[in-house]
Amino acid sequence: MNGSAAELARTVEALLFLAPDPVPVGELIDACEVSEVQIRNALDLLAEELAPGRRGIVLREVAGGWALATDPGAEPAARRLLARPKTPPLTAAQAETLAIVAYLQPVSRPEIARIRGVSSESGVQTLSERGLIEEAGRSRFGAVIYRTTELFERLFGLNGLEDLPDVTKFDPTPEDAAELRERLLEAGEQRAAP
Amino acid sequence: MNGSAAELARTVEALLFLAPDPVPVGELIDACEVSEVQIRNALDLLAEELAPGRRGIVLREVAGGWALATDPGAEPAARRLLARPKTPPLTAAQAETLAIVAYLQPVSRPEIARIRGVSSESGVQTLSERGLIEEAGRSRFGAVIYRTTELFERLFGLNGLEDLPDVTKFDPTPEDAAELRERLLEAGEQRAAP
Amino acid sequence: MRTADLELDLDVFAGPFDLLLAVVLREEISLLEVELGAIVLAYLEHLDEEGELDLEAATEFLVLIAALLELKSRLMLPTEEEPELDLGPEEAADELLARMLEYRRYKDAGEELSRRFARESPYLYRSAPLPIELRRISLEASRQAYDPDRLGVALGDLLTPPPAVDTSHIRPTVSLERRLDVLRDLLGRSARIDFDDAFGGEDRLTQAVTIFALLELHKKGEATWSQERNFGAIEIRGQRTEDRGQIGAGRARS
Repeated sequence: MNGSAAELARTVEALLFLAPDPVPVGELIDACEVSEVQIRNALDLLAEELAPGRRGIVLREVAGGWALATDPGAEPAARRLLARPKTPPLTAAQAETLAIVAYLQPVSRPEIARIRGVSSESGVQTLSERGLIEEAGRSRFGAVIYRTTELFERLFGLNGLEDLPDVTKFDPTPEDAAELRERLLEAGEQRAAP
Repeated sequence: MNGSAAELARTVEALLFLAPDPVPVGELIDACEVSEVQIRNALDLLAEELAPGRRGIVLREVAGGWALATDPGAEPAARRLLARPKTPPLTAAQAETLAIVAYLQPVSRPEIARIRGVSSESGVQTLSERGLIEEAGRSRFGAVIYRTTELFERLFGLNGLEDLPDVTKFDPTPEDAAELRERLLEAGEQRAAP
Repeated sequence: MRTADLELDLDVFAGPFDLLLAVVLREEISLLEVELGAIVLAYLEHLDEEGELDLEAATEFLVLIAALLELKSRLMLPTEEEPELDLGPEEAADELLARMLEYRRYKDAGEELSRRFARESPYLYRSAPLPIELRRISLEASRQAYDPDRLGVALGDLLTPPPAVDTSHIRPTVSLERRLDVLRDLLGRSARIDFDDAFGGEDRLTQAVTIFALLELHKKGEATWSQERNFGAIEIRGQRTEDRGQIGAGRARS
């Protein structure tokens, strides 16, 4: 990219905004297709625009390259906004997945998918990211297996897994003596059948 | 946090820089501990500072909240830096399926297939994998039903589903429909005449 | 070339495809007399000449031919038992037109979404992990946010098998051989049979296969059948040896 120093400074700002890690000058040169002098000038210009106290974000030179960071003054607000467990309402898919992990743990992802009758990748991923479930090793077939976390118990107000509600209360056929896991797998296969 | 409008605008900029998703006004109010009027003023100020062409990043109202994004001019350099291939465009089948989900949500796959006249399994799966649609529970027959995601709204620049163009916009006018039918009938009469 | 311009040369119609659709809509030609198979063949020939597949045109053709097939099958089925199929040709045509318009609505909406997607794709959003000091969430600070019963309810739903699929519309297979046997047996005992008296109580599929068996008997010269007027009684007569040669083939109801 060519153009004025101001335009280049804008592009560099955009690049540093997107990059999750500090960007070395060499990579900025390649990405912008300009000379090192031009990049240095653009960084100087950007440093001036993002001087501490002027904006909500500042330019930092750290080990490994250049990065944008938030102004320290915003930290208390950032903590209020972001540093808390994410507890948006569970979607139906998440509730189903979480119930399976909670009652059957440890349980593998293929098992979860068989019971639900649909691929459950994104549900498992979201629950992991929110810290409600975690990996608990691998099954003998190599599939990752999952269990619930302490945070899960905390967010559901449970003192332990034995505090989970008695499933017979919600069971449409509580008289069925077969094991819960077998029954769930069977119902799941019926749902998946055309 | 109190302070001048400029200071609040800086804090909001920092929060939007850190937040992984668009932030609704209500959450900004809580995080900054100010009134809604103050937040609106800060957002106005920030919008001015980040007006297109001024900086490398712009302020956008998408998916029910506020977010920072890079200026479109930086896209080529950004893709070079992050080695991110250009997002593939939607295929016609994906676009049709997405339109049906967007306008009729929640909607089941059989319903989508009925409207499109063909099985829509792979379209639904690809859109799920791209994070544009997600499960929203089950119909009474056990079929998974779908709705669009926040990511959909973000990637399509919508502030909410009400931002979608009115679907009747795509209907032929009653006059056009009548004319179409008339034209067909006239063709029939010409055929009947010797 | 547009599908609509596909030139057809059928027994009952010669001209472009969309004109056929028009005359069918106008009921200048009964769809029952149009051999849809011949249209498909003509289209395949056309594809062969063309040498390459225009997907847009092929889709259009499929939608149109499917509409004609659905319309024709509606016309061929008696309708008294299924109210949702109880449509005259006029309403059936209107319903099909409505379905095609509904499809077009979402096709056009999809195109609009694609344009919007392309317009928005240069805006890039940041996706970076939170700085380490914001990532640490103390377990003690978190409070109950969910009702544990939500899990029980979800599990109960998963334990509920889906409702049994209604299979009442699937009829047992009817064998042509068996219907031939029944007809031969009846004709052996009586020279004349009234179709409705003998088979009126059977289900529709059995009646249809019986008609088919009658065609077979007629071909073999074992029986003739006649129907004075449309929807009138069908009379079946066994063919004694001396009667053979005098053919009076009847027309079935459909």
